[in-house]
Amino acid sequence: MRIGASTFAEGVDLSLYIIAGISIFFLVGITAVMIYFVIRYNKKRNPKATNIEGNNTLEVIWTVIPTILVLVMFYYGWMGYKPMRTVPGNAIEINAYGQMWKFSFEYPNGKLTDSLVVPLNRPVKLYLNSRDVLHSFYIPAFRLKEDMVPGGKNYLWFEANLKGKYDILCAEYCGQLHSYMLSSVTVLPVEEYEAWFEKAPTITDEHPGLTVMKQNACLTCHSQDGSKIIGPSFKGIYGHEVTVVTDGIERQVMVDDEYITRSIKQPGSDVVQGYMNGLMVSYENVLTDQQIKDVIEYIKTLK
Amino acid sequence: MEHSSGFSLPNSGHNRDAEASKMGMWLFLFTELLLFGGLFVVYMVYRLLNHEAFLLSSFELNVTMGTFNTVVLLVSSMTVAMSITAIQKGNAALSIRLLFVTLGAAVVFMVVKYFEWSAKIHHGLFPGQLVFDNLPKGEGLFFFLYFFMTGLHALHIIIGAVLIAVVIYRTRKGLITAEKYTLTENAGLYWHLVDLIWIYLFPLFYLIH
Amino acid sequence: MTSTALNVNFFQAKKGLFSWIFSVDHKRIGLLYLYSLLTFFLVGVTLGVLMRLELLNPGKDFLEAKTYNQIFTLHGVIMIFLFIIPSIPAVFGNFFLPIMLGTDDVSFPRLNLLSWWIYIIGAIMALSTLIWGDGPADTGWTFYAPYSVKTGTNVTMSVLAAFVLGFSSILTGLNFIVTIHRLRTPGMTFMKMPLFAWALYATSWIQLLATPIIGITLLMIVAERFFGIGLFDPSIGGDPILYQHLFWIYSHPAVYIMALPAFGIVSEILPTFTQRTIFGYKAIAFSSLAIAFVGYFVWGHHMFTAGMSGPARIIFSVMTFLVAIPTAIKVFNWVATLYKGSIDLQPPLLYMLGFIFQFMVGGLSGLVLGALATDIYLHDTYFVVGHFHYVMFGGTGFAFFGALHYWYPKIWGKMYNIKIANIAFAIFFVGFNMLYFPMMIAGLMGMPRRYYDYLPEFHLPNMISTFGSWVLVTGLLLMLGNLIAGLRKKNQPKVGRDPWGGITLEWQTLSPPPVQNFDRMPVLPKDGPYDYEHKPVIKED
Amino acid sequence: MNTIKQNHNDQGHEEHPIVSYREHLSTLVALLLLTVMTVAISVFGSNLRTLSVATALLIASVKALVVAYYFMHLKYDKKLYTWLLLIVGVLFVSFLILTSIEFLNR
Repeated sequence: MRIGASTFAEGVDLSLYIIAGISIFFLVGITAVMIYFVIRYNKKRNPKATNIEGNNTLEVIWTVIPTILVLVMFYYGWMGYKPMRTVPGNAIEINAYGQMWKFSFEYPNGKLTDSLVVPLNRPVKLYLNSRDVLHSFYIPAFRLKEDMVPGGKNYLWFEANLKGKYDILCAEYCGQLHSYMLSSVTVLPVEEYEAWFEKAPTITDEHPGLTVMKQNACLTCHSQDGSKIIGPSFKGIYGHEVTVVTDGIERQVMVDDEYITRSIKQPGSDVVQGYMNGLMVSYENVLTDQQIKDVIEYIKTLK
Repeated sequence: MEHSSGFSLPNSGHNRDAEASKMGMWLFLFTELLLFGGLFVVYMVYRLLNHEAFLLSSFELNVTMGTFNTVVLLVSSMTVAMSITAIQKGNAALSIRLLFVTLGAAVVFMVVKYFEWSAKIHHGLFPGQLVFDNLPKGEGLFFFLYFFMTGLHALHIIIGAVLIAVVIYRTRKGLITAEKYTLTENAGLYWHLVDLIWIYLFPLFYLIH
Repeated sequence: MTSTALNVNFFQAKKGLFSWIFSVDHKRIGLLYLYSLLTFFLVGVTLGVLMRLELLNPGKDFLEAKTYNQIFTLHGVIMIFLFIIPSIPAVFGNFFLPIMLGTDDVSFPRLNLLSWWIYIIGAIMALSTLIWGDGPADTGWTFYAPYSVKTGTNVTMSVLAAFVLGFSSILTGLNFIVTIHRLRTPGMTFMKMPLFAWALYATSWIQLLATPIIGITLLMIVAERFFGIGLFDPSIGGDPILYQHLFWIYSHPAVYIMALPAFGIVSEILPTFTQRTIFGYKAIAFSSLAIAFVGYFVWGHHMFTAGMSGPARIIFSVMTFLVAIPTAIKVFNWVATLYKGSIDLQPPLLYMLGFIFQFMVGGLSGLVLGALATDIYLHDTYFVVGHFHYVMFGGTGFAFFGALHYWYPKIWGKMYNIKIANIAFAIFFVGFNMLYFPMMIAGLMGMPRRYYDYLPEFHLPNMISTFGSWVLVTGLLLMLGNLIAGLRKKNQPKVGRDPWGGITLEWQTLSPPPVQNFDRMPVLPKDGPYDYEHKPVIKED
Repeated sequence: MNTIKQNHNDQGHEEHPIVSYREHLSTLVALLLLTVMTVAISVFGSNLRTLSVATALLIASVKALVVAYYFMHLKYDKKLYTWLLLIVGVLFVSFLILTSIEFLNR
């Protein structure tokens, strides 16, 4: 198992060791008894079997003992789990989003990132939301996992207690590139975290349209180099005609500002022939008009 | 090899066993109950989540028509039950007449249902229609469940009616008699189930406001 | 009654394909199931081997991500709906339940044939997705909404196939319950019924009462894909978690549909090869019912991380642990049955010992998943994949093949090569554990399931697992080859009525059984079905 | 050869008491009265709200039991069927209770 890096690790690992310990004891014990019986009472050694119908005392014993043991296991499981749903009041609140196939995070000051940075020994609460299908937010090192359900009522919290960088994985099957839906959480000492938190996003010479696309996981499905992933590539589409299917009827459309805007807002209305409908969600209330404009300008540059 | 002739197994799967048929029918009814049961779970959860919307939507349904259909089904249940009494007493003619009443009730029920559905569809409340697609949160679920559950129920009415028609035919042919009326009993059980489910559908959809 | 002479066995009675596929003889229907099941099983195995091959190394090897996702979905659908759910009840239940009860057929023979036909139609529907409509579903066998209503693959057909297969399962269950109630031979009370019949009885009730729920749920998925209402869409008041509830209300009890018949098999085979009565008959019989009942109330443990409410998580966790108790009782009773027996270590018994070991691994790892804290960590990881393969394949699968070795001489009146059967078992057993144990390790390391590609740190367990799959397939093919060779071998010595020294009624009749199952009145042992002290003398002739 | 005593060969049709037309008719009258009651409560008792839903379901259950007991002959059948129906009912109600526990506490 990985090193535990949150306050939950102790409780989870403890219940794991207790259950695994009891289980291995019984597994080894019963298997040994079984093998012993097979050898000891083999036909050659014991040609005449003794009929034993049963024994009520034994039945009671091996009903009561497992009952006690499983209740003990339940208890430790519950105790290890309880703190996971008891969020301290002073937790830093971050919105976490899942979408095919990218995690993204929104900090209280509006900072947007696609990997998580958190302070050491401070409680952090994540509100989990999904933009399309089910995802599951899984940090093995923190022993933590909660599903990201559209409608966004789920949450989790943790307090990292070991500096370092840990994997975030998606644990709920979410389609084609499920296994590539990865991110990381970096645990920094409080001062370093605060410095990072205050720092404005670095201004780059990146095209604003590209930034919008990166933030919204457009590029996981649409390539910039002409290769076919899930949706059509952006390369060289602007100003060209494509065959689309509208309500089951094929027709030709010019890829222009209007078509791109419509495809972002109502992705199901005109689907390019040969591609699946229903996988892309509407970005109508996600992107501003300015952002859509930036995207269109950027697509124009991809020749 | 020994030919132990003249022996047959006492309890055989090839014997006519009325009790077994009836038990089989009951077991089948249990699965039917749980088939609808799954939908009732959906109904309950969505009603818990969208309480107001469900109350508002139910105003769209016509209580008079619903009540009328309830009465129709209850009467038809009685006539089926009576037709079993009739055949037990050896009165095949009366049994057939009573079954025809049931069949008639099924037709009446479906006609009323037809008018109810077409009124909704006329208002654009069927899934996929314009009004349906723009219904406020929760109301669309109500109407979906309304169509799905009453539709499934109507399908059962049709199956039940076919079953009863078969019983009428076989009684006419003299294949169902005072000694051998398992089919009448089983068709009756099925018909009562249809009634039983409607008994719950009616208040849950028509009477909740 | 038919007028066929009593010593004509059911193979000879009629010839030709039509005499099989339209037969209402429960024995022939059982064999029809056997042949079709094994075919689909081999398809499923092939898909599984392809998946393991892709996972040998990280990165893309030879499958596209989408193809891989379709393969694991089809693997799940085939193995669950086409193999493991029908497996023991439809094959051995059909063949042996009436004989064990001392009757000549099930209560509704024609319904029985209809069940097989429905099964075949469902199977064709499931496999037809391979050739039309954007290929098989890529949703995982759970068809979780909302992905299952969004994806362009042929989910509709896969879901309808599962719906149809559900019908087959319901009708078989219905038939068995009525048969057990109505057709036991005089003198065989419920408490003198073989434990296999008890297990089937409990199983049938689950089939009957849980399957309709999945039926209606899957129909809702179809309606959703057809009308696009947003049934599970929160923005119009729906809830995606509701789908999971409905799905698991069936699919958890379905786990017991798969496991309970296997318990019945163990309870039959152990007494035969120890030549003594089963230890704690009543405890085993009633624990089947207890498992069936409590099993209805544990479905929520599949959803501990789905954002379920706190009280619900706790209730479902407690219930999950409670269902472990009757299972533990069974294991203890089986081991106690070995005590002071006269043990004859034949292949069927080997499979049973393998079953008990692997089922314990599966069951005990289930405890880890039933506890809240550890489930949060391990849910939806390879630990789960390892766990349920231990239960389903290491448990039920081994019981199925054990039963095949056990009843082989009765069904065909021939014998396979015991030595090769033992060797095949050994390879199969080693391969199995090599394939699935590393999966649990990978899960403990944090590798999520349904992964087309994985981080380099998970390489070692995946590599061992893939090697294991090759060993397993070797054992499997050797085992099946040996069984087939046994059938083809000419001039074998005739297998008598009771080659293993079994005591239940099927061993009193001819091998293979005649059309009416018995050529003379079956005789019950004095005190219960496994009363070896008063075993009726079985006269060969 | 030891033969088993065939003390109860319960094949064929077991004796069924014949239910009188009169009993069926009174059952129907009772059901109709109950229907009138639910409709009345729903139409005139709209200020009762949740209470009226509860009573509506309660009355529906009484009606269902009446149908099962009289029309479906549970009264005259083996007790087994009554027990099985009750078990199925309990099972279904526990599905409702368990799911409502989950959704009400979210």
